[in-house]
Amino acid sequence: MVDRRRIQGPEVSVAPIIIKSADKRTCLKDEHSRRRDGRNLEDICPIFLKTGLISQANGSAFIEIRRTKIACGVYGPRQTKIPSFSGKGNLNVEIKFAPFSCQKRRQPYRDAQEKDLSQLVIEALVPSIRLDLLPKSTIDIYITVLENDGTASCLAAAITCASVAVADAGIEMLDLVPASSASYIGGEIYMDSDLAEEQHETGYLILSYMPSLKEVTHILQSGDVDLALTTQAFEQCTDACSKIYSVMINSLLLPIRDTQ
Amino acid sequence: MVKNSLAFEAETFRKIQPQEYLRRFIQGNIRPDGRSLSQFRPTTVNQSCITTTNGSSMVRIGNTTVVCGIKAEVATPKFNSPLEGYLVPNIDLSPICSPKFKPGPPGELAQVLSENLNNLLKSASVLDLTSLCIKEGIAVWVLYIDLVCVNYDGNIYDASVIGMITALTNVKLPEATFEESSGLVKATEELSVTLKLQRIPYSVTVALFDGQHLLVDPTEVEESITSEQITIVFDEVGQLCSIWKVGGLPSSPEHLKQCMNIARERYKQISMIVKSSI
Amino acid sequence: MAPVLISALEADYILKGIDDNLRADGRGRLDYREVILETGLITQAHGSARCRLGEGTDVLVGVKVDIGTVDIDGTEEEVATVKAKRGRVVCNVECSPIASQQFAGRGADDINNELTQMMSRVLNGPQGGLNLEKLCIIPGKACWIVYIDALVLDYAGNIVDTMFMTTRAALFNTQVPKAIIHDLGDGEVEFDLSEDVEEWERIEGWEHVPISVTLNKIGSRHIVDATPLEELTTEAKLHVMVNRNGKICGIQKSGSGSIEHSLLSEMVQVHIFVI
Amino acid sequence: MFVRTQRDNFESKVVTPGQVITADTQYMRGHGTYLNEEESSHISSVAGVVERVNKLITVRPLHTRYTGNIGDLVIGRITEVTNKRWKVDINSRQDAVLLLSAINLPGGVQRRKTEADELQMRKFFAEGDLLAAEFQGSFNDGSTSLHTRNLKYGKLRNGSLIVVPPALVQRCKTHFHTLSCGVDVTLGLNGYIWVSKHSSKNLDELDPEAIYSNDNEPVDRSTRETIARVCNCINALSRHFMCITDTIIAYAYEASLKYPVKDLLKLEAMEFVTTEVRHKLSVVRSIY
Amino acid sequence: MPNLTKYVTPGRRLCFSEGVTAGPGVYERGEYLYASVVGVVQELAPTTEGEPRVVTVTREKVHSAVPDVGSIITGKVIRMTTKEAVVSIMVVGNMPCKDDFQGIIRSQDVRATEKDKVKIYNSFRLGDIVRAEVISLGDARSYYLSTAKNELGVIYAQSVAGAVMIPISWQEMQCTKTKTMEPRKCAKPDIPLPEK
Amino acid sequence: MASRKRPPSKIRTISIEPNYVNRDGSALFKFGDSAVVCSVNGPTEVKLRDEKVDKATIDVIFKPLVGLPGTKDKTHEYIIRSTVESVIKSNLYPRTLIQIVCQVMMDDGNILATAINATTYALMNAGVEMKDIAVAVACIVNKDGNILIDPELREIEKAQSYHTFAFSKTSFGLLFCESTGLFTEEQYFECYAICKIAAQEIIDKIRMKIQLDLT
Repeated sequence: MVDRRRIQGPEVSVAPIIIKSADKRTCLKDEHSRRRDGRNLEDICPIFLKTGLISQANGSAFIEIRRTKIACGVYGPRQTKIPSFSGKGNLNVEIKFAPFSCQKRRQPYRDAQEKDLSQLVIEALVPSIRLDLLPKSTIDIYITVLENDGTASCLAAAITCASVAVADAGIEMLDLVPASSASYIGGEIYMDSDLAEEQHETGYLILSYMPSLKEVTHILQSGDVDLALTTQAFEQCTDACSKIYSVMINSLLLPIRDTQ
Repeated sequence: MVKNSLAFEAETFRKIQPQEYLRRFIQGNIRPDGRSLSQFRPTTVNQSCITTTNGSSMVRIGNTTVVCGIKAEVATPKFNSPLEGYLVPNIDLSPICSPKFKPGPPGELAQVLSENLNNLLKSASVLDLTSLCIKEGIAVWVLYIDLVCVNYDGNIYDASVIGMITALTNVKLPEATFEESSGLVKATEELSVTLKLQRIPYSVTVALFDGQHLLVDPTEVEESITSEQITIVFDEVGQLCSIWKVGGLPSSPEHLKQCMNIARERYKQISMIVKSSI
Repeated sequence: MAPVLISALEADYILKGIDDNLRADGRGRLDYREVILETGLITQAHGSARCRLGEGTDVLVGVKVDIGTVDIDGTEEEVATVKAKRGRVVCNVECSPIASQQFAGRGADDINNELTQMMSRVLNGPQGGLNLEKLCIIPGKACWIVYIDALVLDYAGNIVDTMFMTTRAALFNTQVPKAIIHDLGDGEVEFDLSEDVEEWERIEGWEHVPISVTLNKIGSRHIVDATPLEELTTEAKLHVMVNRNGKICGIQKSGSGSIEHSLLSEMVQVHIFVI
Repeated sequence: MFVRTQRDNFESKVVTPGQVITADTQYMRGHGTYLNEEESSHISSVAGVVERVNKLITVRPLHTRYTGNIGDLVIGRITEVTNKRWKVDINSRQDAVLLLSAINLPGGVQRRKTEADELQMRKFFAEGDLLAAEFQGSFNDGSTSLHTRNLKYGKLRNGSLIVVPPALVQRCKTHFHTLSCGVDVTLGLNGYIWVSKHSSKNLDELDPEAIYSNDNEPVDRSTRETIARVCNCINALSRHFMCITDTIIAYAYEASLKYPVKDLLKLEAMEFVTTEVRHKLSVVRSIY
Repeated sequence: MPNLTKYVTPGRRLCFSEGVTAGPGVYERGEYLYASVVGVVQELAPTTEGEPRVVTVTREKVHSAVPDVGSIITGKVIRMTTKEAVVSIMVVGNMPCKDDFQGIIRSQDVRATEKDKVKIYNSFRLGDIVRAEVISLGDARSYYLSTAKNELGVIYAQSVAGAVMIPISWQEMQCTKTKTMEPRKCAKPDIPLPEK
Repeated sequence: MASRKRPPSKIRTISIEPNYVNRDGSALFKFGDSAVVCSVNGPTEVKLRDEKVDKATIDVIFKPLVGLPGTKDKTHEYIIRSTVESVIKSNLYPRTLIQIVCQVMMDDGNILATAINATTYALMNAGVEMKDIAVAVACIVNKDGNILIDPELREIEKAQSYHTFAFSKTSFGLLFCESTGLFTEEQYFECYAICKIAAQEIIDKIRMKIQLDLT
């Protein structure tokens, strides 16, 4: 699609095929089930989460898990543009992958996958935000993925980061919404899988959860899995969410504690 | 502990009377964020922070934050210049960085900035395009330089130029071979080539207020109030690469001279910051 | 014409009805409406099916099979070779404005996108059931691409379940022309299609294609196969995709409410009971 | 019903658009007909049944949106709240208008409309609320105006809504019926039918404060089942395009007792119920 | 007694709900009270004796306010018609909102006395800064505002000559430079911002 | 170095044709073979969305000679608007729109300066009140360091650096300047002086044209 509003490169350009030398064939876990980065199967990665990154926004947050880096800005509550009167507030999310964030260069304009992911984040966050206190106004959440290390763990990180940004914006919420992801590889559950593991997975599960109210706000699973494995994956994801929950609380309270 | 009411008076006053608000500060020879007129905001640069790119950098000038990522792809060269690769710079001012920008295709400011970045690369011939050639007439490298603004607090052009140049310096192009049989270009990860830049330009932007005060490195608040901006680009040997003065009241050559001196000092500071960030 | 608004009183009436297992149209919480399924309606398509749920929701699915090239650029070497030996499935869902006023013009865009993404997420990949390797004619060069186009003709609630049922029926009905491979000696391989119809065969693995069960959570209970009014009172919907041998092929929640943890596992068990 | 005189032979003839009805010029033209220029004969513009009242010829289409006349009872759903009025969807060409001055205010009839009422319109009717109202007349721009200035009109509770083609609902003296099986049916002439639990209280006991409250009375299981059965019967009748009156619904209800409620959704069950009703009707008509 | 670890985040369970009511920043669910904002937990003694204790969480993060029925707003008149003046709301209570909301002052809401004899162009001019009270959520596009109280009305206006004007009576303002009088519905001066 | 028929500090023959299009004000401005038509519409009704309470909204549309408008033309629009905005007394026309459309007719280099001069003349032709008028002129420094005024296309391609200046008539202050390429400070101020003289020449040409039209 010729986009006249940007500097134009050549019409067609294709990414080179990357030849991986033989020895670097990825073997996902060694004999005593340690993963390449030393974690075992059910551990999640350490999370770096910081608020107040964007001075212009009402609330903002930046999250870094392994190599996934996501920035999120919350604007609002502000006047709704939609013509119909709505007693409840409206939530609008826009996820944008930076062109350089994935293996293959992404088109700068929003494509179908980004629209779908935005819809998933809306459904994950709406139950936790008290929209009935903000009639006729809209909360805009803009998420930019700077680096994507596995789409499932990236979406989970985006939900966690957006929830912290909304709390940072001072908007009334029922609870924070940590989200975690798991991959099914060879009948086993790999928590928080990265890009290499994701290429060998037969299925994945993303779960966003409100730990203190014990309610699941969103669940997305694909892949050929039997019931027992699914329920075990639920348990592991909810435990992971509780761990992430404490990181979120610290990130929100840190700036207050050291100003006091 | 909500902010005391005096701070609120200022906020309301700024919304109602912006010019007057800034004039009060300038008369006291200080700026709303506490800096003196010729003081730059703290600038930090860190390099190759994004692994899915061939070269990347993140630049923070005060609150303004720009992330630059370069991805290399392969394309057929233009007919009349079979040896030359492509450099495609684009800046994306998405709604995340400021409430000013609306979602959708790039707005006017983003297009003007992209055009200026493109002109700077071409006219100052920062990189010899023939060094991007894989197979003459058949396959050349295309470097997509994408700048994402994460936080817009004024003076975005300076941050973009520093980001772009630093990212270009740490680009690692994989060793590419053109396979006759499959017509595909295969690249191996191990041996990689770095680019040799012919020139390292850095830009400095100064805002002109009421026709006589020179505000260095303006923030978003100052940018929206003052209408004139002078941008001067120097390279490492002190040669001028571009001057860009837009809009507002007519200014005299003395202003330009002052700005050039400020720009020369600032150039040394920037190159020191970049060297220390490698 | 599907109502867009519902009054608090109707919602309360429905809520109470579901509590004591008797819905507005007499069905219990886990009762499905009568399903009328016909296959092989469209001659030009390689396979088609139409399904009506009660006298409301009506979905028509057409399947066309085409020869396409395999796209492997830009991925790692290793993944590229695996992809080279596979055909692929392309889905597209369309809610036509005749179904209801709200689908006219741009109204249907995000619903279409959501349904299309849901379908391709389930059908593309091992859990889709189809044997994609069989769809490859010449590895790396040419393969079959299965285009699935679903059209919603009438909207009376529970589109997702009807859509998956009709797709599975259409795939059952699909006949793929036989490709005859000629080896031209120096590694160059050529193929052409046989014309006579008897030789056409079904897509292998159609019986493993999953169908979906949509559970609507209203109050603290959950119901199956909701009518439009019930869908307006639903806080959260859980789509559970299941295939023949009871394996879960996908779970997706939509809607703006949240589901208690305990209720969640109970809802997931329900699908076995319904199948 | 209409006075039927057997004089001309075009009575109750089904016509299609463009078909000549009669060349006799002494008749007046009503809805659905037009006069062509040359031979001045009446041509029908709609596919439907020809009806003649004294000198007036009209063609009543089979399936059309509701065109109201004054005094009709209609059921509507609030679509929009604007200053001093509500927009109501009554399955007609345009949304009807319900003025703030045209409703009963809580606290009895005498209360005058105050400034506060204007601002808190949503306390009376909010978006999506269902109400029974009377067709008051139409404004000059063609949009219809409703009023609920009567205790039997107002918000509808404890039941569910069935939509049928408006042509099927016959106009009769009262549209509020209580069926033998103890269920209230409100037949809206615009095809919206409300089936609800029988409200034991008669009109004047209704306390004026609660007429706009938003909570239902408790409904026990058997009443709920009868309501569901009646809804399914009405659905069956409308699917076979039979006109709907309270007597016909009662016949259908008895016929449907053979099936459990949820089987009434099946096509053959509907078939059985409607043939049963048609048979009973013909028996009744032969007695007259 | 709620465990007074000072700082809480949304969703933090504070205490049982009997004997305690939820103040701002706190919500009740099941038989517990939960925090709904990031901030400091405080327990205020009830104003009247009989009432149960009130638990509140004072918000740490200043968030841009949303106009609500009864809140006092400051805004700029951006458009005028014969029946109403359109105001772009910039500050709600004393919290500035990042994006302006839109409000309408109808002619019958300008003042409390002789509502129907109000001439809107004698009450407001384009560019005036007014303080008004939100009386209703209004329709999809704008809130309904009223200046029918003494401390509401024009608080800052520029005269035709461009100088700042000072209010002399509730319906007139005088230009400091040219001393000409211009009709306005002014707010009673030097009343500190009423705490909302 | 291509043979340049005219001496280095001489600008090409200027020709101005007012009322080229029957709009409120329009003018064709030519520097030798570079020609731009500018038509001004205003002050007229403005869309509610971009209405400004106390001054006129100025909207510039720049149409290139060939192809669809791209980022280069958007930059020209931005430059012309900011230059002209500071010159027009826009607070005399609150809540109105002044629309300026520039169409390149012939392109032989130095398009931006031609467009600015065409806009200035079209605004005067439309009777829009202005504090000052903007006059633009461009020059290049070629490979061996001497400065050529009002360059043609082939000279620009081989130039070492390319400078465009827009002066205000009364104070000769610098309204706009864009310089690209490699040049030193001395060369820059030398170009500045030469262009200033050339600008005076253009102003006299414009004043003479106006007298011609009015008599």
